[in-house]
Amino acid sequence: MTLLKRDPKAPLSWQGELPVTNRYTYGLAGEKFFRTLMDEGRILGTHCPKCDHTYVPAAVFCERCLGKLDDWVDVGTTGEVVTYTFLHVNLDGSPLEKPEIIAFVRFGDGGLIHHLGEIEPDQVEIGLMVEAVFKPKSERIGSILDIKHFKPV
Amino acid sequence: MTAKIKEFPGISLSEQDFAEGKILYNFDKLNGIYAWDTGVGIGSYLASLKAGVILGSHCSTCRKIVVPPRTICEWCYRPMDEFVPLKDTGTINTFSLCYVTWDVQRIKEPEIPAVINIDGASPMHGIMHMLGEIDPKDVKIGMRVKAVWKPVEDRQGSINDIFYFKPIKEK
Amino acid sequence: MHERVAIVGVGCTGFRPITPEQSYKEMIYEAAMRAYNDAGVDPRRDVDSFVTVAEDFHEGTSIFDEYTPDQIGGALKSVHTITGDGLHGIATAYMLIRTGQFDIVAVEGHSKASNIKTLPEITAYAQDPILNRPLKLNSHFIAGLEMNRYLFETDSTQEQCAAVVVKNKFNAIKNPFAPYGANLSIEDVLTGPMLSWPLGERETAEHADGAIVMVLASEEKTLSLTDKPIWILGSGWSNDSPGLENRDWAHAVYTEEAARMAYRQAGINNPLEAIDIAEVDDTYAYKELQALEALGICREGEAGILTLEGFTNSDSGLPVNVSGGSLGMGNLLEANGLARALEIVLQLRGEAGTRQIENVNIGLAQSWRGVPTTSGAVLILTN
Amino acid sequence: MGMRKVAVVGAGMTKFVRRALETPKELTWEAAHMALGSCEMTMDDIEAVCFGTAPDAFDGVHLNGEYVSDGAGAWRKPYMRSYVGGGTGVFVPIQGWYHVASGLFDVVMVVAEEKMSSFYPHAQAAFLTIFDHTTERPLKPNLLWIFALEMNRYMTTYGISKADIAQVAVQHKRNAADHPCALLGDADITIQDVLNSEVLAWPVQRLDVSPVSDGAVAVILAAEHIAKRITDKPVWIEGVGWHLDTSYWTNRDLAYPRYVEYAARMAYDMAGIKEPRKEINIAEPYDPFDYKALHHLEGLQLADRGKAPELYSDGTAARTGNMPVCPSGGLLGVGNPIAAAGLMKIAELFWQLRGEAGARQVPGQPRRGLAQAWGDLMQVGTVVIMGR
Repeated sequence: MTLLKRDPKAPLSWQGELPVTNRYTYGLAGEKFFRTLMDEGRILGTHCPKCDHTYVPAAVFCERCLGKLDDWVDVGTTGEVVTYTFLHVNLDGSPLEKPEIIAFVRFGDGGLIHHLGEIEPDQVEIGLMVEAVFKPKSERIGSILDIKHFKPV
Repeated sequence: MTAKIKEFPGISLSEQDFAEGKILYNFDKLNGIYAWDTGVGIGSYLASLKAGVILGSHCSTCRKIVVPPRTICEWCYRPMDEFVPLKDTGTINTFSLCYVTWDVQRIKEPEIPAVINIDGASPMHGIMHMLGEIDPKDVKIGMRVKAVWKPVEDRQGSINDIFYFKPIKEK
Repeated sequence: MHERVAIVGVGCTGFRPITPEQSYKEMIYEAAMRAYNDAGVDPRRDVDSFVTVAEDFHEGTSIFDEYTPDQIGGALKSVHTITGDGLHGIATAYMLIRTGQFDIVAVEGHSKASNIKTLPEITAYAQDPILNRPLKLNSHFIAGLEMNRYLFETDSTQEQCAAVVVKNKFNAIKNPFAPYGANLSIEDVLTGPMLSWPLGERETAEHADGAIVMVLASEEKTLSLTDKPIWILGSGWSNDSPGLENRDWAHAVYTEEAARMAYRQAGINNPLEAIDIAEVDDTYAYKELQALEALGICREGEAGILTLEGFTNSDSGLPVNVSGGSLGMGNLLEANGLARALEIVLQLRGEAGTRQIENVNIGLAQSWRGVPTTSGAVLILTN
Repeated sequence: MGMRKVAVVGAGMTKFVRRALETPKELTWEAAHMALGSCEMTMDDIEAVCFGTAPDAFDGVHLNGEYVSDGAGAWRKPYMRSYVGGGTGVFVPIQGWYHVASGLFDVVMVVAEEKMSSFYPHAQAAFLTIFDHTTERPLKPNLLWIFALEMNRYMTTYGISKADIAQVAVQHKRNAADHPCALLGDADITIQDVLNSEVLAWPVQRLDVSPVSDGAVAVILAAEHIAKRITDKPVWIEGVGWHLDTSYWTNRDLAYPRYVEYAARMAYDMAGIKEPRKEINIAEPYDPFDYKALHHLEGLQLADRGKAPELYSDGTAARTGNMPVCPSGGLLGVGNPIAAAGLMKIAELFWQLRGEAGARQVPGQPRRGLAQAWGDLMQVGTVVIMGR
């Protein structure tokens, strides 16, 4: 049993793309969370009384019990660095000129992923308290980027 | 239960809600680029197209000649026996007159995609391509057609090395 | 209902950084043909159902399941796709056979990672489009965050993670299916370029192409097909919170849950005692340590120490990733779990060549679906 | 040992809408939350979760099953997503069935979701990439082509007219007027309306087509001993079937869906059905385009080849007929959020067989129903038979 032979002139590969373009709504929870972030510079969570868990960013459902959440809480703008990393590569895999400091900052029982700024790399540590630095109100558009970065308290 | 339920969830938006900024949203675009290995079957198919030939392959067990060519017969799961050059003529198996492009632009003159059973392949074995040089209202299932090839120097080893299929004038 | 299910045939091909001579269909056919020959079955006549694992954006095709049947002998038969790891595929075949409606089921997984020219950007498209993607971060940052917190909570070290790389790449030298074998020192690993500190580039598995097919059968069929069946003792899988905002950054909870499910089925109370050989996810080196702890093979913080001590070497207490793992064999996308399970099958059959471990009766394979997911699976096999 | 019996014990769904405010996770959760409530269960009762959604391009997230998992209740539970293109909606309950029938689980939640509006500007453009990347995509095909090509072949082979086919759109959209979740219900639509609608890809016209939609549906499956404890009206999954034809779709005769026939025979065998036309009381064949319902009724052996239009013209398919077809309103009327649309048919049979379908209720206490979906490159058939 032999397989067919490839035409020696055959092109090795065929190039193409997967054209995917999307528009995402922020949804039931995102509407309120991001409008409050944009308009008031506040970070909101929602609390599940059954599971005693506070979701940040706010969600309309509890992922543990699938209960509906409507107990909205203000969790402040200062949180603790749970973990951080110095990212050395770009989105396309090419090296970054200067590593970016990315952290997970705890609020309630959740938190936010963001850049750390106004800090030297050797000052970053787990447990550090940091606060959100907002863009000027006029530049905010209702986005996670309305927060410029987090800086040490 | 639907009889009992008064209210179902789900909030409907209009395009206006987006345009007027009533809701929050963002955009993104995937940068998804691929170079798919053509392999033995499709690689040879593309090379043949460049040479002006539609290539099939033959399974002696199932007594079938298929197109596009593959190296394995999906029916008996044995390797195909040989590549077979087919004719560049065929019969319209089915067609459409399409007034909408792939990205939903309306067009006045329809595109005419068709499945064309290729002469030399087994019955009901064809490829998808376009029809041209024909008035849309004259297209019929069963009509005989022939490939219109790009000039040799423009061919790239692609299904687009055939511009389209046009009717064969009855003698 | 069939209670017992076995793997009765395996086949594979590829395991190279590129496979330009074959299309994905031709590559899969080669693996499938070998699996069917190994099992002594004709897929057109004998195989009742087929399960494939694939993800659209890894293939560059929407609704990729369209293109799955022909090369596995499944045309006009009962075929479906699971968008999961290969171990999810095995779990699916296991369930199908246990219903009593299917006697023989085939599972296929593959990678043509070399055909994807923009893989980091595709991986980034798995991030939350509203909360995370606007930051435009390479997804390796998620592994960096996870590794840092793991090291912090367990008092593990970068050196211990590097020891995983040294061990697995060394193991890979003996594995003909492993393109990334090397004899490195811990120093070599630690002095490599940084990816997302504390994660280094040399602690990250490079991608490879390959295809793996396995044939599973009910007990009755198994006994008529083969005298070297590899029985499934337990199959578990689980997810944790998918968002980056609510997950446990230090622990692979999904692996803990998946292991609990598999151990319960297998009747295993003390995994270290019961298991003779393990193949676990090491697409990032720290994941191997995290997995060993989540699997209950050692206590939290011990995996790194045991690795440095050589306890997980091929000639020691519990051989882990004798195949070379993903660090040695390459990251095979959805086929990673099948590569882990393949090594366990070969070892339990005594067909692992120069890397054969003596006296192995129970083996464990574990997988993780990669960043940003919290999805993992565990499979326990015996001969 | 015999096969474990599996029942549907609860169901929930969102409205099907053109553009939903909710994120895919939120839509999924809304359906799941409602399904739990419908049978007074909590997540503590759910042992595993099965999820269905069609291409990732729609929700717009790579590894979409993982992304949506929290909305489906997958937190720290065994969770998998199954995938057979458009057939997914009727496959995901089959996936739930084998989870329970395997004996590994007693109670499983099954959810299907699609948010097509996230593909922007036009959901249809996502279908370019379902064609073969090397041999077909360079022709810039769109989804309408394959439907138009198949519809033309079907009409020409059997001599079926556009008016014969338009009856389907009319009846389904009229039925949908009674569905509280429907996007395109229309009690007054006529055959002329369909025949006069814009020609998109002849023979396909605007009103031959189901609408692009967002939505989610969930059902809960339980093993026999649990089902009998939860409800005195369990609806049993009596048979399941699925078949996938070759991807070389231009090497097949498109006039007849063999894969649907094979899937149906698999399901009939399991259900012990010998004479489907007598034993199936309600049919919910897949109807993303009106001719597809006819095509599928033939594949399902519920009509002779080329004769399915007669079921509509002689009243058999009407809600009050001998074998009502798509009393829900189908995809043509309720909407077509791909995977969710298929699971909607399962929810409809659940409600119909329990006598809880309200204004849509089929009279005569139907005993058995069939749901079917179709997908890929005119290639996959998925069938579920449910009975009281």
